[in-house]
Order: sequence, then structure tokens, then C-alpha cells
Amino acid sequence: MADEGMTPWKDLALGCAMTEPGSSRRFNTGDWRSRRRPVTDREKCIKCGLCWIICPDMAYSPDPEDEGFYNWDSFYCKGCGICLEECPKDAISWQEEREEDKYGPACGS
Amino acid sequence: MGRRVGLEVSLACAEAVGLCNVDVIAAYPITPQTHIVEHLSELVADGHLDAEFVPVESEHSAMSACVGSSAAGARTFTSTSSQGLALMHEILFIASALRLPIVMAVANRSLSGPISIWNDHSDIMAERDIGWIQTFAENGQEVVDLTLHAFKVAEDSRVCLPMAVNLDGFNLTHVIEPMELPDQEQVDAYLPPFKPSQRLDTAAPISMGMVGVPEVYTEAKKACLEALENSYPVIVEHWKGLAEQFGREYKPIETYRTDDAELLFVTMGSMGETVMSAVDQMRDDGQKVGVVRIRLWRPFPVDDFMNAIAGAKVLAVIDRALSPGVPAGPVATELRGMLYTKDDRPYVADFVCGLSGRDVTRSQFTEMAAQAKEAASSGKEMFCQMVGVKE
Amino acid sequence: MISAAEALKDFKKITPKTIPLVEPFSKGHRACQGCGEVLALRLVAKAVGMDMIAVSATGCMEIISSPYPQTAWEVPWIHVAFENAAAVASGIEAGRKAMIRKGIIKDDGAKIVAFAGDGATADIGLQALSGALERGHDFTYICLDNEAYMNTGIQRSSSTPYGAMTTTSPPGKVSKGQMTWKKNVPMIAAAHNIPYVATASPAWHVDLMNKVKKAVSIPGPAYIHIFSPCPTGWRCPPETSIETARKVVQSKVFPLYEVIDGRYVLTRDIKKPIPVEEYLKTQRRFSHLKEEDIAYIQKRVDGEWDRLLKLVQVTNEEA
Amino acid sequence: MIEVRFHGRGGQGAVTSAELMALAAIEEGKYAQAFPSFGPERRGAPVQAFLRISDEPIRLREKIYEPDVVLVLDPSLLATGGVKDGLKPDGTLVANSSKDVAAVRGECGFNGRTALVNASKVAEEELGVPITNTTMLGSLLKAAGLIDINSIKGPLEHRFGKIAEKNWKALNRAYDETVIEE
Repeated sequence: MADEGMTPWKDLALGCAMTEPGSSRRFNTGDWRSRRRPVTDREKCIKCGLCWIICPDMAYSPDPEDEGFYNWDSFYCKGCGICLEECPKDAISWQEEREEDKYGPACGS
Repeated sequence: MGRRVGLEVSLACAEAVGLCNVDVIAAYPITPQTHIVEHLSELVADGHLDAEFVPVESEHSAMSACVGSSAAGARTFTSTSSQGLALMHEILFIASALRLPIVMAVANRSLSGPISIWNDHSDIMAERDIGWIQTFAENGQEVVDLTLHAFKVAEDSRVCLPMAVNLDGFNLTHVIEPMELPDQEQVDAYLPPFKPSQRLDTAAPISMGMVGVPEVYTEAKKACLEALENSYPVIVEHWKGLAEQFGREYKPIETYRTDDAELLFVTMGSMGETVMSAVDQMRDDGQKVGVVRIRLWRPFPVDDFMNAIAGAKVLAVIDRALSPGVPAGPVATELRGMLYTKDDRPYVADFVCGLSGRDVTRSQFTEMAAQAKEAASSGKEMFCQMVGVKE
Repeated sequence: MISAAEALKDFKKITPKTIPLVEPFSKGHRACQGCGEVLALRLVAKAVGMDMIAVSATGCMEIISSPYPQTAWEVPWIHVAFENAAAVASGIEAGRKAMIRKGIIKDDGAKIVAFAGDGATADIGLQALSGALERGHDFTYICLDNEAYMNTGIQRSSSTPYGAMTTTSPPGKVSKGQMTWKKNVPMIAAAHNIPYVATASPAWHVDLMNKVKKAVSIPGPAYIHIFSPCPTGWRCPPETSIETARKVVQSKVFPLYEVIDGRYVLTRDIKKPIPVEEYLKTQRRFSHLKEEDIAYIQKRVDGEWDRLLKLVQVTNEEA
Repeated sequence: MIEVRFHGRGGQGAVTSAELMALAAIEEGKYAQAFPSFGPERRGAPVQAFLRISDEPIRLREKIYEPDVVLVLDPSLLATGGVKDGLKPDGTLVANSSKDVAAVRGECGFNGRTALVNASKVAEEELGVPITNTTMLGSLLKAAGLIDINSIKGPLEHRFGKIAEKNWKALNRAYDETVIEE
């Protein structure tokens, strides 16, 4: 029986608690996405931040290098399309998922 | 030093909980448990006990609030009976799985239906597998001592499990009798403040009650099972501590006149006292009989039990609950299972009696002994006998 | 205890420019694509901040946030069972209160927030909720209402709206789907005379966060009922969640209001409502409804709105 | 060991009587047990309470089937049957009644040692209410001894506070007025 990723009972925290907060950050939900990914055209973007605040999967986060813009994270985006739908300037559009991008570097920030 | 007082056992239980300086009591009224929580709410109302009394809207919420309170790191107590215990059912398993040292007094009472407010053990026998440590008291003094002991054991960092102290409804809860009530200094010396191993704390966030995916459920259960098994030495250790502090000795299995006894009654709870008196009479008549009293029910002290019954030819098990569809009551069923692999095992006769508070008298115990002996000598299997059924 | 109005005297509103950056509810959770409920949960968590102790009832949000060993919770969190989030929160509050009073722990100002779905709130947990509200514990209860038992596969609850198709309210020859009207839990909560009750929609995220911020800054119990679109259960495309959460308000089906110390305040007046049909038509759970059914629903919606306006009027006159 | 059965009506304080006696006995250093008949009986219904007093630890949880003493708080219970059940032939009946011994024996069918007092009258005069539970303890103490009369004072004060004195007086008057017929 495969026991990869399983925890020996003696190593479990008391009451099977999880003592590392936010451990789900290491969990890749980016591979729930199929075919396409949202891409922001920063020319059209007015830095309103709506994509960031209305994303159920927290796939957007403030760009530390370019203030006001938001970075998209392939590791978490499930591809629901809410950001496209809600962007007031239609600055976000779908782009076909490329094989080499799909399993790109895990952010897991 | 403690003081000798006459007190209703329920009030004594509440006084003991007060002496343990609990932080939270969440409880819902149900006969015959009510006097315990009434007195606790009095102690809180009068400022004798600095605690939050949460008057919840059901026993389900009582146990749920206890889980929350204990998870927050507070010393937590509740008390219930019968239907109330049954209503808590699903949360009882969660309390032990989360390893929360809640202490609960169970004023044992029959389960409906038909509805009955009187004493037997059907409520707690339906909760055998909840993963709690469970003890049974025989009299008021034991209720006091076992309550102190329960906090001490449950909160021990080697244990971290909830604990139920069983006391017979009415037969104990409503009886006024003498006992020694320890004073605060003695209790403080015995029971240190509760220092939880983990708690809901913004400074060190943890997630409690995670989904037990198939990859972890078995291991989570194994950990709880081991914890319950491993609580045994701690339970005994803290009884020893209790003896040192208060001068009263407790053992997982108590025996009475078992030396050279051929027949042993096996009892739990307050009925043990009547059985002892019956045994005295039978001994006067030259019968080799004795009593084995199960004080620690979970984890079951198998070795202590085997030692206690060594040499006996017949066990007359007094079951105070039914296990429908099985040829014995819950206690006898378990004992038969444990004895199966033992050489030289005694014959197990099983008597279900005292349901819904029906009195069981010394003369009835004498009859049971005779029946058990006869069955044993016939060698035939003896199915569970319901004592005193009117045909 | 001070009144909600008093507690809110110096209330500092969150604005689109001051939205908290913290994410007490983390990434990597396993909610469906386009889940409006997890978005609502995320917004609540941001508004409360890191000094939250969270309690979850069993349900979608609990399952998707805590499959061992991945927890999406950055704050202390506990899940016990389905029907008892309010009771568990009561216990945490009572325990902390006693321990703070006795000097066992220091008062870190942690806010206790219970999260539960509509089934856990309107059905199986209503008693525990009522008890906790009545007892006056200092906590906030968040109902994330996606209008059915989604975790178990879209069964109707008492919060499912009239006409909706679920797996246990299927439309058939003699049924139009759900044949009962949605239970009004916010008003049931308000009937407990608690200091603060509000309804919210993730389509107005700043409004939602401000309501949460108010709820946790008021002493005593607070209840917030959040409309939480479920694209999976409602049979609509995942990208439409916010749009649906907007239309439900614009059509007056789900009015946004607060009840502060018993005083009703409309937080979004709908001067030019869109027809109810506009709201219903994008969700296939309503696709079987006929014109007369929709007219029937429209009439009910208008009536309830008028009643709400009267409550606003009456309770403000009293004040 | 002495076993006593109390007969009263719900609300008349039969349980309190048994309780006070047990507490007083325990204060004397004796062993005692007091318990009610565990039932759903409400105000007015005939109820029973039980008392055991012993110099040795009491190891018995049976009900009391063959009492040494039966105490009846309410005269109307004498004729309703049950009063003499199990009462040992050499036991004692202690009853509240305005009637004479012959009449009481006729009513309840017990012909043994009988102690009578008109406790209703005493209680009415001393306490202003016809509640006879503390009053009858005077009669019980005179007829059966059991404990020193002064031992009851502490529990009485603890239980009744300001009105303990009145109850003490009623109890003493009943003690004095009790007539015992062997």
C-alpha cells in the first residue's frame, strides 16, 4: 500500500491538529485550470485592484516591483474567469494555456 | 484538613468542582443531574466560584460549548444524564478526538423509551466507545474524590483526554450522607492549574478539527487509542497521589472478601454497597462469596481484573443495562470476550437488574448467587437473566 | 453593555484604498472554480484581521479549507460539527472571559467569529444560534448562504428560494421545485434584540467588509448574513458569481440592510430595480419556471421589500 | 441501625425532615443516609422519604422495606393505607393527629407502639402555617430518640435562618406534647 505523504501516528500533533498555519499555501490548485489563463494588459489596467479583491482563490497579489499593478499566480488560479468578467476596463483576457507554462515554477508564496 | 459534613451527593459533586476552581460550566438541566448544576450556578452567583456558567439551550450545545471552552484552554465541566448524554453523543467522540480534558459528571439514568427518570446504566453503556476515561463512584465520598481525580488525570499532559465520572442517579445524587470534604489548600496542593499543551491562541495559531482524510483517519484514531491505553498508569498514579493527599485509597478494581471466594459478584456503581452487605450475610451462612467492583471502566484494567478474580469459579455479573440482540448485558459481554483466551476461566453468569431504579435487595443477590452456582455446575451456557421480571 | 451605536461612534470605515492586505484565510484552498462563498469568507477574514479565532460549522468551507494536512487558516481555527458553530463559539468566548478575568491569559483582543452555511444556520444549527444570540456572547456569526446543502450535493434547505431546483426539490409534473419561501434568518436574528445584524453581498465587497468590521467591534453578539453564489449548485458559469451577487440585490430579491440596536437601515436603496427575471434567468436552477411563476415570485419580492421599507421607517421613528 | 420512613404530601417537607435528621446525626459523628422516594410526584401527592441512622458506616442502597419507625406528617394519610406496610411489629408509629390512639390505630391498622401529637395545631400556632415537618421532628425525637434533640438545632438554623427559632420552638412544643402509648 502506498503510504507516500502519510504521517506516522506518533508524529501527529495532539488531536490531529495542524500546527502550521496556512499550510494550504503549498497546495497547487493551478492545475484545476484547463486550456486557458487570464492575462492582464497593463496598458489598459487602471490599477483599481478589483481583480485582487474579488478573486476567490487569491491568485492576484500586489506587484512589489510596479506599484499599483497586481501579479497573477499560476499556482493558485483555478481559471474561473471572475476577474475577466468584473474588470471595469476589460484589461484581462484569456490566453491559451501553453504546455510549458502550465506546470511552471510553483510560487506557493 | 478536610471537614466531615453531611451533604447531598449532588451538592458534594458541585462543591468538588468548585474546589477545582473551574473556569467554565456549560450545562442543561435534566433529572437527576439538576442539583449538581443548580448548586454550581449558586456558587457562581454568590461569587464563591469565579467561573462562567453558560446556561445553554441543549445538552448538544452544552458539550459543544465545553469543547470550545476547553479548546480555548479553560478548565471545563459539565454534567448530564440519560437523554442529555444521548443528545451529546456525536460531540463526545469529537471531544476525545480533539484531546480536550473536559470533565463530566454523569448522573446515570435509564434511556427512553419508555421515558424513565430513574437509575440504571443504559445511558453510559450506550457511550462505551466515545474514547473518554470513565470511572464509577459508589458513594458520595467517591464522587468527591473521583471528581478531583478526574481533573488531575484529564489535564495531565501525558493524557489530555476527557473524563466522565459516573454516579448513580437518585441512588447517589439525591442521597444525603456523611463524607469528608477537602479544604481548598489540600485541593490546590493536589491539583495544579490547568496548563494546556495547545489552545486556540492568536499568538500560535493552530487548526483543530481538520478533515480526517483516509490517509490520516486511521492514524488519528490510533493516536487516540494509544492515549486512552496509556492513561492507565497516570490514572493509578493520581489515585496514589490522592491517597497521599487525602488518605483515601482507590484502585481500578476494588475487591471485597474475595479471598478463597468461589463466586464473585461483579458490579459497578452504588449497587456495590448493597451487594457487599448481601455478601456479608452469605458469608455468615458459610458461602464462599465476594465482590469485585469495577471502578475504572475505560480504559478497562484487564490485568487488575484478572488478578481480582483469580481462583474464582463463577462470576455473577450485575449488568444495569441491556444489549438487545446479544445473549448478555454489556458488562458480561465484554468480560466474556476478555476471558476467552484465559486458561482456567470462571463461568460467567449474567444478571440484568435494577433497570429504571427498580430496587435490588440483598435477598435477590442471594438468589442470584444460587442461580449462578447452579448454572455453573450444570455447565450449560446461561443467557442473560432479567431479574424480577413479572411474567 | 454599551449600545452598538455608541460602540460605532468612532468607527473607521474601510475604503477601496484602505482594504486590508492581510489574508487570514489563505491560498491553496479547494473551493470550486468561481466559488462566491469562499470569496465572501476571504473578505470577512480580511475585515476581521489576524486577531481572529475562527469556528467553522461542517460544510463546504470547512471541507475545502482543512483536508489534513492542508489548512487554509492562518488564524486559530476549530471545527467541531455541523449544527454547533454558535455553541462552540459560546464556549470559546466564555472560557476566554473567565481566564482573562482570573488572570490566566491576557486579553489579546481576539475576535471570535463563527462561520456556517445556510443549512448549518437556518436548519440544523438554528437552535444553537438562537441560544448563543440570546445569551449575549461577544462573537460574530457569519452565515454564508448559498441557498442549499452544497457540500452533500445540492439538497434543499429552508434557505433555498421558492422555485429553485435542487436534488431534493426537483421540479416535476406536480412540483415547481422548491415550494416554500426562503426562511428569513437575519430577521430571526434581529428578533433576539442583539446589537447588530446585517446582510451583505460580495458584489459590494467594501460594504461587506465594513459590516464585518462593525460586527466585531461591537460588544455582544452580531449576525451577518452573506449571499454567497454557488455556480456549481446554481448551474451557472463560474465567472458569473459576482454578477449574480449583484443582480440579486438590484432585483430587490436580497436587500442589503443593517439592524443597529433594533433600528433598520437600508444600506443600498434600489430606486430602479431590475426585474426578478433578470436575476433568475442566468441560473439553470430556475430555468423550469414559467412566466406566471416568475410573476408570483416578483409579487412576493415586491411585498417583502415594501415591508422592509416600513420597518426602516417605523424603527427610525422610534429612534 | 435504625430505619425511618416518612409519609407526607408533596410540599409538606417530608424530605427536609429526613434531611435535617441525617445532618444532625452526622454532626453527632454518627453515620446517616436520607433520601426521597424518587418520583415525579408534585405538590399534594402522597410522598415518602427515608432515613437510616447508624453507629457504623452504612453500606446499603436498598430502599427501606421494614422500618423501625414510621412518621406521618399529615393526618389524612393515616387512613389511605401504606403507613403500616413493613413497619416492624415492635416498631413505632409517630403520627400527627388530633385523634386518640384508639382512633389512629383504627385508621391505619397498626397496633404497636404509637406516639401522637396534634402537630397541625402546634405548627399553626407557632409558625402560622400548617407545615408540620419540623414540628413532627420533636415528636420523632421523643418517641425514637435517635439523636440528641439539641443536635437538630444547627441544621435547623442552617436551613431556616431567621425562622429557625420559631421552628425550634414548635419542635420543642411537639416534643413536650407527644403522647406515647406502648
